[in-house]
Amino acid sequence: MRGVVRGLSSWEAVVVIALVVVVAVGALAIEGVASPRFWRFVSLEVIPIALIALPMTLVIITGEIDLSVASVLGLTCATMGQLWVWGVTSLPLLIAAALLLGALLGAVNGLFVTGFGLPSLAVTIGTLALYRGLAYVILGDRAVADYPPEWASAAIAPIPGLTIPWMIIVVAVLAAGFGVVLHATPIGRGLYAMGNNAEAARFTGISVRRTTFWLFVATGAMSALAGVFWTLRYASARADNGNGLELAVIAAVLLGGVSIFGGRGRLAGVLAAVLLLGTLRNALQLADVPANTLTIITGSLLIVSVVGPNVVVKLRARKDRSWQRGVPWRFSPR
Amino acid sequence: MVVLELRDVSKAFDAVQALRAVRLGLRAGEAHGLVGENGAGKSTLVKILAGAHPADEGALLMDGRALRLAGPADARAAGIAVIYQEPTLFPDLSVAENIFMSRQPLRGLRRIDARAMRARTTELFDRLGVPMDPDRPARGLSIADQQLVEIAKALAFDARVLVMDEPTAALSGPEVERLFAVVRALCEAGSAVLFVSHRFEEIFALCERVSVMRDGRLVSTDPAAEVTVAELVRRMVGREVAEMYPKAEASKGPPLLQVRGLSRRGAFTGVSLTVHAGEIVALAGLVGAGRSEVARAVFGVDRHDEGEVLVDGRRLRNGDTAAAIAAGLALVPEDRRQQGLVMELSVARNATLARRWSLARLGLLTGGAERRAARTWGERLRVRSAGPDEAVSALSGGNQQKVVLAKWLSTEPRVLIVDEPTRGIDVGTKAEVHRLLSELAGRGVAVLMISSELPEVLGMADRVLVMHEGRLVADIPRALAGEETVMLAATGHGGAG
Amino acid sequence: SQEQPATQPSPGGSATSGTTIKEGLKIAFLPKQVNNPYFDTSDNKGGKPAVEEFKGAYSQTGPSEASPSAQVSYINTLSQQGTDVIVVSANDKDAICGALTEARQAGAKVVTYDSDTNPTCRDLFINQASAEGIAASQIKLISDAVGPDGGEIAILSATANATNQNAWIEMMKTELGKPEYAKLKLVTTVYGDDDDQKSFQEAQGLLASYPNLKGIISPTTVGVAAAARYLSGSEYKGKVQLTGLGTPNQMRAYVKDDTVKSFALWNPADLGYLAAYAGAALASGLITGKEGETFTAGKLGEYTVGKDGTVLLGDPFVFDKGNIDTFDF
Amino acid sequence: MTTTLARSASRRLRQESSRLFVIRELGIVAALTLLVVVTTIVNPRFLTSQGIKDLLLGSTILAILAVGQTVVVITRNVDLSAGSVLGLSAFATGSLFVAAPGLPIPVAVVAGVLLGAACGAVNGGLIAAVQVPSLVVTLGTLYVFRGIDYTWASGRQINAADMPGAFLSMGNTTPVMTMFAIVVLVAAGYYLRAFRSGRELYAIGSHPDAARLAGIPVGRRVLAAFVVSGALAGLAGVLYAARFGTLDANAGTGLELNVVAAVVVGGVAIFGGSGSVYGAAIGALLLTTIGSALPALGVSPFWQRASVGALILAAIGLDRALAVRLARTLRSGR
Ligand SMILES: Nc1ncnc2c1ncn2[C@@H]1O[C@H](COP(=O)(O)OP(=O)(O)OP(=O)(O)O)[C@@H](O)[C@H]1O
Ligand SMILES: Nc1ncnc2c1ncn2[C@@H]1O[C@H](COP(=O)(O)OP(=O)(O)OP(=O)(O)O)[C@@H](O)[C@H]1O
Ligand SMILES: [Mg+2]
Ligand SMILES: [Mg+2]
Repeated sequence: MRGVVRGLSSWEAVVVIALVVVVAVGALAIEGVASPRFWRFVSLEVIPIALIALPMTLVIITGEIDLSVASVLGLTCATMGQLWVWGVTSLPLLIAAALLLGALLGAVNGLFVTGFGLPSLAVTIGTLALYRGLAYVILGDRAVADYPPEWASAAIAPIPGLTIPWMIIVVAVLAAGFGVVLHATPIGRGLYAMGNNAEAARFTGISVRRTTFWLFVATGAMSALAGVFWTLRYASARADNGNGLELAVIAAVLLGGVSIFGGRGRLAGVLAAVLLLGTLRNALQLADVPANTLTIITGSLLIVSVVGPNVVVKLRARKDRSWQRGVPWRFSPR
Repeated sequence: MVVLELRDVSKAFDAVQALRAVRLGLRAGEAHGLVGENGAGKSTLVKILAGAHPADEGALLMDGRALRLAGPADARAAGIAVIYQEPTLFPDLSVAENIFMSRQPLRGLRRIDARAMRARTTELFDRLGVPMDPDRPARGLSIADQQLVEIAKALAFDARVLVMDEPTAALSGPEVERLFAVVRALCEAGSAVLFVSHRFEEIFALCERVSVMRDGRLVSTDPAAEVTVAELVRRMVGREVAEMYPKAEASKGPPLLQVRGLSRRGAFTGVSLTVHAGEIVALAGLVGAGRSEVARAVFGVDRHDEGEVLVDGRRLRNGDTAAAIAAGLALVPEDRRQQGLVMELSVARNATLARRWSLARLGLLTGGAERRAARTWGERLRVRSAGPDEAVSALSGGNQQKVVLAKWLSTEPRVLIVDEPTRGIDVGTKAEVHRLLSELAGRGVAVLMISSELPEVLGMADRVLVMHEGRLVADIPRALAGEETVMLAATGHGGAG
Repeated sequence: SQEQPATQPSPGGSATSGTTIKEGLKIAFLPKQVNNPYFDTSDNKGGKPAVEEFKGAYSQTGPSEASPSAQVSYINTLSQQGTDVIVVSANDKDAICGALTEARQAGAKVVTYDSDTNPTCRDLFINQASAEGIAASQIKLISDAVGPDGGEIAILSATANATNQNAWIEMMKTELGKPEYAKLKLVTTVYGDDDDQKSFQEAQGLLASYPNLKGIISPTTVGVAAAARYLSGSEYKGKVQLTGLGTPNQMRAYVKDDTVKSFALWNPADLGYLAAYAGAALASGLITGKEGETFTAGKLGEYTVGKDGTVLLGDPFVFDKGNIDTFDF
Repeated sequence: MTTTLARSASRRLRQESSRLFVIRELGIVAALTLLVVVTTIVNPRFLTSQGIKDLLLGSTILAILAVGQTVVVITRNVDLSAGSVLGLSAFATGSLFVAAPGLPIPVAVVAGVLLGAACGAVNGGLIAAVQVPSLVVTLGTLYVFRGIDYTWASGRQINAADMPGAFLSMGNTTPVMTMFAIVVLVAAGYYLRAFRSGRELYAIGSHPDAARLAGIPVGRRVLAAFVVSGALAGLAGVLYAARFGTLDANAGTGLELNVVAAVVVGGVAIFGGSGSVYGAAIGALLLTTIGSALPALGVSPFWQRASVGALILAAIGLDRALAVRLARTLRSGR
């Protein structure tokens, strides 16, 4: 009985179904959705979001949040651009530098959150401004765009025989990695415990601080990776690259059924949500739905993603247990 | 005459039938005791009286008239004050505001009269005979202090009906005495009191009548004078309970836990103690003496400022819980909700959280492995739940405590620290826990037991260490340990150093 | 066209040389950002009538925030829809190149207007006014306003990355090098990000930091309006001169209360109109975008393709108290 | 004996905590004064009557938004839609004047406030009725309200010329604007301190479940908090229209992060339960001052964003340091 309830009210399932429906309906109703090119464009668009959403899922499950990801992406692009200008022409070197920088920026977030025990929401609002600002300090009004064109074509090159870019494979592999860690290892169990009750986690020998710190580092590095892809795909490093992407990522993660209060959610749901948003947006664009309407739809989806499950639960639960539903934010360490 | 009456009240949580057609009447000027096994339904009954749960069937009557409780507010309006089993304070608000929340004394234009509020708070705590700063935020209060604030909260509005769900679980002798004095005064003034507890001596000390619950049924109500503990226990558990404190003499092995000159600013200073294999050492003392803090520091949850902790001769890294566990240390903490359990997770997850690494195969951990491990221990401790996938938040207080025990016993520790291990646990399970502890000691585990219950301390311990205001003041061997010697030391008067 | 746009090149794609513009051409305007009044005018009041004149299918689409990545997504969509002509104002000179190239391979003609991309990624650029022309007029206007004694001037620009803005600013610097402007001294350039409030604060910041500031040039419609509003409400009104590129409707109030003596702009509607015709000419194979080719743009008359595929709309028009009431856009 | 110990301890504590409170507010004030002094020394014109006027005018809108946000944050919620509500209300005000040029100003103000309140009611209604996380819902409505705004404006722009001169001059005369802010601030501050329902907001934020058990109508209070926040955002929108005169659908985009930043910098706990509107208002003033001080200091425009980020981090760091001191004093006895 309880199993049934859990199964039915599991939001991931709903998202996956929604995705399938959108694809099916789109393919039938909208000319072009069925075409391979459509899926090429969709995948190119979701790659950066997916890359950042992977670690973000873990971060939010532990009850933290990182709003600075888009700025990390921007700063990475700027740095790569500047290095290129300074004559660093080896791609591997540039990528290595970018990832290193990303990890470093993540570490700064992690330090503020774990070292000084500050709420991550506040910290990363600060670094959101700081990192973006540094990107402007580095590049100012310049746009570095004289990369060798073959880099761009390499970044978006399709899998032989398909139209889907090969980067999707990278994303898939990373997703599998994150998925296993989160759902099938002791570490993952620790993350859920932290998200629900940090103090109990500490009493169980989970070093909450260290884990949180490394999660932020990972998020930084993955954002940097997204930054690398961004730079190469658009062949243009600018200070404002990826501006505002953080909301898109967080929207996807939440739509995927991850609880903003931590402790609940699955990676599968998040990936489905990322795809759902990308597909929906592109399909509706093809159907000449104006951007303004798209904005409204995105917002509504987000609201549905939290209202939906609760309504389902409410309908099922004949007995009122609301008084003991989980406390919204767990006690902040003070 | 009967003030508040329950008529055939039933309540179910999904699968679990928590209350079955319960009839109960609370009389003015009378304290009514309520006992029952863990999960018998006591707290559920309390929450229905509090308006926190709606009853599925049956009716509430106040002065013979039907009483509708849409929510806690209605219960308060009807003059029902409730002390819940788990403290429910606002950590950011001052003690005074916690006590008077949404009933603050007012002055002109319905503005809050802070001065009056503070004054009445101080007055309340003087009645309880404990010092407490009305302006101090509730955050950081020890469990005991929290419990005292809860009591003050209930006393604050002179209720016609006072319902207390194990209010004394966190308290020790003196506080309990004062609480009872106050409650008796309330009864004199004509209030009706419902008192839930697992401590029979308290029940008999306070209550005129006693009711017993079992599996959601109210099986009996008698005048306290006419029943014996043994009788009550039989009705609760449905069987004779074995010898209460079966501590077998174990051969004392080598020292496993050594604590040397441990200090933590603001909590305790210069604590040195040794626990040998096969030994059960009790750490007694008044509430707030600093026992839990010592335990936390030893286990590495808190960092200590001075001193060192050795397990089996090897020094533990300061503030490294993982290392402590690896070295074979285990701590069953005093606050199961905040420290012991992850409420939203399943019984299985909680029970295996401490040994998730050892359960993993090739670094991978499967739900199946967790459930299997959880089941074996769940059965051993008779955890009452809908199954390993049930969320612990749905378990009764005592059953939650059992899950915490399972969580740590399953790690097969060499040194086991238990902080109030039987707090809120029914007699049957209590005996079970005690048997477990002595069995572990028998198998050469070193046990350090923090407890506020003297009988437990005296019954179980090979040695009794006594703390007073953050210092170890006495080390009393079993032979010499008695009510007086321990209490004297605990209150800071002499005692063998 | 009902067939797969991906595989089939669209009607206009094959450059069969004709003499008249084909009917039923799909012409899509892709501004930097929808919800922007300037582009509303250029597209819906200029492009649309033009497309209707030659019986094409007009559409305007685009992101609600002015970012290159969002624009790329729309370019992809347009090329999938088998659009014949994409008329785009680039949010980034290079970032949208890849997408534009793919679109052209799929058979679309690409015309940039207002803000250009790399010449290699498009067929034509409709230049509202040559950088030289704008720079010259801006400097002339501020110099006239400030008066013969000259003094310190500053520039309030749009976003730090705006291609056209930066080109103009460079030109203004060279222009200032001329002897007749020796007395004018450019002290700084600040960025209002084409955000009203930010521009407003930047204007405020300029006056706080440069006590002797005599004039501000804001070559962006958002910036000049914000600056004008700040000046007109402050003690600097009339003491500090302002000019720039603005629309009559936005500036009317400030020209009338003498905050601004005069400002310049081309007619955005004409820009869109010309872009539409240029695109149609390309798609109909009348021109290919080579230097020297000529085509007729409806009521605007004959235009010639300049070097690297640029078509010049003309010199900016100067608005002042005398003529402003005769305009409404 | 225990008693005497504890008593002295508590006395120490009481003095300590009150002193800390003072410092807490003072910390931000100090930062503010420092900034102003330094800037003035470097650039005397910063504090001319005009300079002061600019500061006060500039901070009014953010301050009002911050007050509204505080009321919500105190209840362990957050309202990310504030920026969009402001935009909507600003454009509505403009359109109102376009539609009915002769309209008396108070009517416009009331209309804006009501519109905002309505938006707030939508947020609060969802959050209270369905018990869903405010961060997600308001992130959703952030998109939805903005989308509606876009669709409504559809590229139109409302210019200074379309609005009555009296209205615009109201937006640019210090006394009037500042008066709005001060009235709102003092009213909110006194209400939160001196009235039961005000204190209940703190209780809800401090421990929602306990609040429910204490018989506090959590749903109603939270709803009210969001209505207030919405209404203030509406008011801010009207003032925005009056001050900036030029209105399109983009008014106030991205403002939400500034507001949250102001609140956090102002020492309001992001996890609810503590903090004051005064702190938040000072935080708003501080951020605005930074905004206009940096140009006045001749800081390169490219450095400004970075500096803002750094200052936010510094501010929350300071606040944290004080909180830690308070906690330490608390651990010693009752
Ligand atoms: N919120 C809930 N959801 C689901 N089941 C519940 C809930 N609360 C209690 N139960 C179940 O109802 C039964 C009675 O629980 P209750 O807390 O009343 O026991 P109790 O008598 O208070 O035990 P204890 O002495 O350990 O506190 C238990 O089986 C428990 O699992
Ligand atoms: N979480 C806490 N934060 C701050 N101070 C605390 C905390 N817990 C306890 N204290 C204080 O530290 C001292 C020791 O408390 P502790 O709970 O360790 O005493 P104890 O002997 O374990 O009593 P108990 O019977 O409640 O366990 C007391 O003065 C108490 O007020
Ligand atoms: Mg109970
Ligand atoms: Mg303790």
